[in-house]
Amino acid sequence: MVELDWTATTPLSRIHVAGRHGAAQGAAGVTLAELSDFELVQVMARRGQWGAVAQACAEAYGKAAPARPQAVTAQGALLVWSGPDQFLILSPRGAAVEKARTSFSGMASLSEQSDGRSLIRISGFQARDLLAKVCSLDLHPAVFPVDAAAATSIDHTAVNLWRGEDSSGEAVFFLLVFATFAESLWRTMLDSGAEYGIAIDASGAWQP
Amino acid sequence: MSAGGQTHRLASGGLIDRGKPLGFSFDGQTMSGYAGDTLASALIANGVKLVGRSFKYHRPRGILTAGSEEPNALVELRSGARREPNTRATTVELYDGLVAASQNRWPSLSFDLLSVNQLAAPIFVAGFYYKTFMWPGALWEKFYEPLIRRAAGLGRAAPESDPDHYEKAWAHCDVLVAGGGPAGLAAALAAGRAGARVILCEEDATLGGRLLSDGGTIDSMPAADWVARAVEELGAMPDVRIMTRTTVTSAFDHGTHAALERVNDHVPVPPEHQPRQRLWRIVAKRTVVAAGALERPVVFGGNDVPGVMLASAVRTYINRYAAAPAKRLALFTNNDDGWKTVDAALASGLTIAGVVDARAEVSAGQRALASKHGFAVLNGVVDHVDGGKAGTGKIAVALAGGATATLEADGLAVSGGWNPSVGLTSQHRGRPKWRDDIAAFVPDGGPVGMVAAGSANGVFSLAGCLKEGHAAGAAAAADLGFGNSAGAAPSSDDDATYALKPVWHVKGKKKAFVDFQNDVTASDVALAALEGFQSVEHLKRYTTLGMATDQGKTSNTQGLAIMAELTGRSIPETGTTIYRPPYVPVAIGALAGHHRDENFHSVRLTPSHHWAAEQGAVFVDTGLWKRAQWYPKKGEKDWLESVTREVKAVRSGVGFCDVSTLGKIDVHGPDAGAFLDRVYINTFSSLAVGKARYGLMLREDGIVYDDGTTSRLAEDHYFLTTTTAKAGPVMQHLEFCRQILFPELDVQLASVSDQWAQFSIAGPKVRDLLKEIVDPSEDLSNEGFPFMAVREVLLRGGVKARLFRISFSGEMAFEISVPARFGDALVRKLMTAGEKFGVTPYGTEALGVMRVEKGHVAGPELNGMTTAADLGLGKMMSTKKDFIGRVMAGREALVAPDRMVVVGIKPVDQSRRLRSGAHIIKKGEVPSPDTDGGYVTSVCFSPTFDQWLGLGLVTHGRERIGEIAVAHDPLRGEDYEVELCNPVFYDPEGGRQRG
Amino acid sequence: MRIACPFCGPRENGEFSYLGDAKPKRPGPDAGEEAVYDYVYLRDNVAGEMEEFWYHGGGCRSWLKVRRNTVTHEIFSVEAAAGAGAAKAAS
Amino acid sequence: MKYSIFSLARAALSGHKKWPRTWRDAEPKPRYDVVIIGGGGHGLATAYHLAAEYGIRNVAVLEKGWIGSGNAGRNTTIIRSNYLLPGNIGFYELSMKLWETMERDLNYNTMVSQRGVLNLYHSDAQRDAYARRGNAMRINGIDAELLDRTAVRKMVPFLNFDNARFPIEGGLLQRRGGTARHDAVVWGYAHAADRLGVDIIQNCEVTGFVRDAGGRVTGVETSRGKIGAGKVGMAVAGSSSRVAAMADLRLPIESHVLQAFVSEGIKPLIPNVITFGAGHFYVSQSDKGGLVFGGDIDGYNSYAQRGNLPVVEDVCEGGMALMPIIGRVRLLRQWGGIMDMSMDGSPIIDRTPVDGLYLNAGWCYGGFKATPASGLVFAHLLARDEPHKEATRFRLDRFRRGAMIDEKGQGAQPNLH
Repeated sequence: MVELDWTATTPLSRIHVAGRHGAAQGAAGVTLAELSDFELVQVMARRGQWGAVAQACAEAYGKAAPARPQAVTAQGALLVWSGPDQFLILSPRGAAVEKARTSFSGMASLSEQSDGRSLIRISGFQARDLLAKVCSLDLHPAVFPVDAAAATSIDHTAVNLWRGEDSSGEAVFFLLVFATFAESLWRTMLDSGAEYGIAIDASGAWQP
Repeated sequence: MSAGGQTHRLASGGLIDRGKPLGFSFDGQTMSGYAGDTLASALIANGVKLVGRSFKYHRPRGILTAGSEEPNALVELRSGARREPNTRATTVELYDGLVAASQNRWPSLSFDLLSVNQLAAPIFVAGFYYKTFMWPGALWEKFYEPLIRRAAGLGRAAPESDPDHYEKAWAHCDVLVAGGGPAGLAAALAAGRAGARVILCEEDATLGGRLLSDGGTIDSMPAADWVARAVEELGAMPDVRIMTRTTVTSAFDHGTHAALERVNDHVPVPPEHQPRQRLWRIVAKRTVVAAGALERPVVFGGNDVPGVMLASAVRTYINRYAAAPAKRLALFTNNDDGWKTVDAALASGLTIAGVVDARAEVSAGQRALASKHGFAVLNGVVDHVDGGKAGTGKIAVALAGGATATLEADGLAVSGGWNPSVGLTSQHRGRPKWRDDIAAFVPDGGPVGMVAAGSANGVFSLAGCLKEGHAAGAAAAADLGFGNSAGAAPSSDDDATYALKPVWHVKGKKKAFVDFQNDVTASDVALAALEGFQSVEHLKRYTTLGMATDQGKTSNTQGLAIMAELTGRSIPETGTTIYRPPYVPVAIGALAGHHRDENFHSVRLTPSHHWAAEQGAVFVDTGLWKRAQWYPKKGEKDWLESVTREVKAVRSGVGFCDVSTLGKIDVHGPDAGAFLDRVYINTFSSLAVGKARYGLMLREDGIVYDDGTTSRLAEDHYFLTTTTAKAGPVMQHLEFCRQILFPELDVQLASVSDQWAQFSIAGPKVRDLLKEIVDPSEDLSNEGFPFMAVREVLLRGGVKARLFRISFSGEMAFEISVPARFGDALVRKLMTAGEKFGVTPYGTEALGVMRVEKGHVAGPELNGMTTAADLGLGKMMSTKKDFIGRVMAGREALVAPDRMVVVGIKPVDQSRRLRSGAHIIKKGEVPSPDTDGGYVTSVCFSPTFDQWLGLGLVTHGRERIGEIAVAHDPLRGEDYEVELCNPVFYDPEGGRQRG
Repeated sequence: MRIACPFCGPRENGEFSYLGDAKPKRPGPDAGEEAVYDYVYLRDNVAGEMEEFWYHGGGCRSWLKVRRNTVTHEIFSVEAAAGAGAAKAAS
Repeated sequence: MKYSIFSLARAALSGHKKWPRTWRDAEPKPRYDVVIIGGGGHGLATAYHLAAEYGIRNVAVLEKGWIGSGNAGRNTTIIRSNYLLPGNIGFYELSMKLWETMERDLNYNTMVSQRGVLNLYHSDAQRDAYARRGNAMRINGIDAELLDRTAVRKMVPFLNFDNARFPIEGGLLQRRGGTARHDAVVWGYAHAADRLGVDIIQNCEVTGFVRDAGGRVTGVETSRGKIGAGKVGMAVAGSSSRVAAMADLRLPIESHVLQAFVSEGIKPLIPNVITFGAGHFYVSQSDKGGLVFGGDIDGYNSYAQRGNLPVVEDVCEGGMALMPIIGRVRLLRQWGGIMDMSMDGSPIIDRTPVDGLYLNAGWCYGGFKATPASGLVFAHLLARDEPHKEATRFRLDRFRRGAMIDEKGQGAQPNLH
């Protein structure tokens, strides 16, 4: 008997093909990529413990837990608001779940979601145009600035959306979608963005 | 391409591009026009008068308007799969190669056999069909109705699936401006300058509204220059978005609007990757409706003859399109605005045959104009118009003094006054109010946040429109907290007072049309009044007035006025019908957008999906999921053979099935156990850590809601599973319990359905297979891992998994969960490692067979009508605690002895197939409502027992075990004997699963 | 329709699901069949202002209490359920 | 004047100047044996049957607006008796039989068109559920056929058979189902009831009940004065709770909005009534050519008679999933009606706890097809003070007893029915 070698897949690894999609002329209006190799923990404060959780978060991650819809860049992790008194800790693959468990022991319930979501980056000068076709939120820069986050729905499915730092002067959005829906949503986005031309980047590890 | 044939094209002028000739065909006849034309203007330029046939009498009809309210000039546009019925020629932008055909005629437009209907017109009055065709009854479906249906209808739908793509999108703004005429532009400028985010939607391809047809002077410059400057200024504002070819069609609650953008209707085929149309959901904090006004016709004999056209439309064709609807034109008006058509015609070198003005006095300027150009101004009304397919002939005038006169013209421009477009402002069921001075309805409030401005609000001078538009835009912005920087309002010296003498109906002998498309005449309105259909809604429904594709835009006011006169009421007392969305009809494809065909709903894929597809699995849709139904092998003749093989393999060896679709919920917190005690009928607080238990939930009304296995992973952590179908609803229900019913309990919930890839591995050789996968340090023996035990285990290679000793198949079985990213790897390893044990993947069918053999209830039994006791699970109901559904479950009819309960069912003839849906009748009884004793809920062919088996819900079922009854299946023409038996066919003692 | 979730801001109604009148309160364990029947089945079915439960399932998963006019659909207030988030309710 | 082709031809000779009113414009009398609140199809049918079957002709129908202004004039005109459960099935078949003779009974062409109702199924589980239902229908003497995919394709080849998200596997067909012209049903009953002496009083809103010392209802207060009544019947679906509240009654009913849609007229395309089993969409084509279609209720309490965009989209998505040849056909008009959504999806026809007050309510979105039978059984109840044999299960106390008639199995959650 031999030790087994476990090859991991990502929710999109079967259909994620780097290259150009849709309109082929001119600069691609939208750039998409699936990001992987992250750990994701859902932190839900126990009754009456939100203050303690926020405090513990500040101690462990250098930033208080987000109390409103925001994505907070913290030490080695991104803290993404996901609901009242709860948030997601997104970290590179490592010992993030263990760290969270230690940090919030007794004051919050933790649920690991590292495999339950696909993380998609959406950028390019027509990223908002594409998102307008699938997402009902107002993503105007004044309304949805850098670090804004939202728990919303796309295609009747709950997602987490946030805006990262701009890249080359253009907004960058991140979308966490349920893993089993990811292929379906990916295809919808390819259809919706085809008129702008889509550059699909090679998938890669998420970095804070 | 020659411009030959454009006999009615004016030599100069217009906004058409004479450098870009375009060819098109109408009813097979090739013609030409220019870029900038509409189909209607191009037809007019080609001298075409006859464009369509009416609905009922098939009367010849021409073009009445120049806008989306057109009731007559409806064509089938394009051909084949892109054929589009009832397209208004007046809104179709001409493109090269355009193909259009007239509709509702046979064999041809000029020779339409159904125009014989006109002979029967004395019979075909409003509502005639309610009074006849009643006898004999059977002839209605066979004869009368098909005849009526074939004669009715307008154009034909495309013969095949729409090949174009549609999409939907969201847009957000502070101020939405509907309409890009002078008022709309002024509103957008004011709001935009103040700093508001503005969306300006214009139905036309070009901004300007009536300015495009009527010109004028704004801010001391020609209107066209002003529009260009306004567009430039708006274009420079980063937060102003101008959307042309976009109609705001509907206003929903809280500032949500629907608007249709015709992205590619002006080209033959949408470019690659582009939609034909896009439906916008525009969310606006404030809305300014600057949708303009619509001119209305007058009801007189022959008012539908081709060549009779609204005066403003005549002006549009002349000024904007350089196309002359007539060479010798007469005007019938009751207001000054109609006279602008005279100016336009004269400026283009056309002849005016005469003006019929209902008002006793016309201005000195108008008289001077008449004498200069040598035409008569007659004080009176048009009595009737002769003519037909070729256009208007003699125009008979009834003079005010009682005398008559006649005009000869090949076209008659008519202005009965203007109706503000109150459609959008009235969609929330607010009724518009009547204004006597303009003899029209104007908005009376509207949806919250919406105001009307300009002619949509009954202001008809250019100066007034600009001023009011600007004020509305500025007020909207100020209301939202934007500063007072809306700038100065644009000005114009056109500040003439609009005045008219209402003329609705000129009584006469000839057919006088109120609703052109639906062929509703003034006498139909009179008949409705006579028979008591005097409410406007009755009038509408009885005569079909206002139910045509223009929804009464060109007809309702006249109909109301006639009814008001007949019943001695005022027009406002008579009232209006309800204004409903959409303001203009919208393609159903656009409202569906991307969500059609395979994209109707999204798809959820299991972690083993791609592997299963490689195996050639047949998939079944379960909700949004695609699940492997069975895995056919080469040489197997049908599904039954494959499924039978899979079941046998499990029962004799080992197999596995992806069960990741079950809903999975983490229930955390100090009070998790207490919480589950309240949502399940049985007790979970007493469950030991490391153990699983089957649980049943009720609705508050005592009926079974869902079931599943829930495990205790830690003191304060349970892992709850739901059925596939109820995963979402149960999560919602649990959150309801947590947040509303039991907020005192410290419990947290998280869906982990997608986190885990979960497989059921079952069969006598399950341990052999697991040993290949699981780290040797793990004890899988019956003692080390007993039935209903749960724990985390280490797999070979270091991956951690959860192992559950639970069984749905009745075999020795485990469920194994790994993080979803290893799901694909796990199935492949199970296949490789299991090869020597003959491991067999099985699908939902085999799963279903084994659950029926084992007598487990599932979806068909948990049908929302059964109690725990009905399912044989009544004993699970704890009597020591309160739980959801406990009290209502005790109601008399839910505990009655004659309820249908779950039993096993098997055909007496073992070779006989049993079918779900067959009803159970006592042997010897005649099937009737009184003897109907239940039905078969689930069936399978059991390879284990080599016969069909089933479960059923049967009245008094538990007392009837052993009884021979009849399965009655008249739908499939079958009646056969069945034995009612214990539902657990397979291993009733449970020895196999306990090991 | 748009509902202003107190946690997420205004959202379109596709993100929410509806339960109904928030007035009936679940009777205690000993209230008896009549009281539970009333709770489960009888409704004031107000034509006018009504407090009702909506679930922001397509967003932050909070249950909300919405005061809305059932005739005009106007929404007057939206508040979180007593036990939304980590709120500690008196037992 | 009896309506026929002959009377039409005669009238044509005189220019249609002599037609009498379809129903009289009656002035309210001080007292009636029975007052029916609600001049919709159900109320008018009740009055007609009271006069025609039970000999009670001193009857008034009070309508707050114009007759047929409620759901009678807002529905999608489908008639069928393809029900499943005891209580419903016999009742709706009684209704179907009354539809079949309605035109001769009323001397009014209500355009009853038995063009067939086809419920599509898309999975084995749905097929099994339809088999159960179809067999229940057959056992009750109702026509039902279970079609496979081939048979469905032959009947309606224009549906999406080739690239559907949820492929069509077959359908349950009731050939006797179909459509009727909704307004004509209202006018036909009004016409026939009027000829039997019933007073139809429009623009007469009930504002309260008159009760005697014992609490018994003895009349109604209206916008046109007090009207005495031996018995009062409510047939005001959509507004039942509001009217009942005037008698201090709370009902197991919520009011919800259901939207409906019609397209521009097109030449005949859809021969029958089709319901999509994998989405919220059903459709038929009117004799005028419009596609008449609808879907699910909006899902929240509403008295607004108008709905919102998500349902519009949902319905059109269903339409395009099922029949993408209608992509270029345009939606002409959408509207909303207020549904009396009961707690089990089935109606209530019963006496109320208030003496003299009778209830006909809770029709959810299925009231139109029930119109004739509802009228008959309600008339029976009013005349005899006992339920008609086909309405014995529509009792108000069935929720208390646990004897719900829940065809969809959704429980006391009206927006899910």
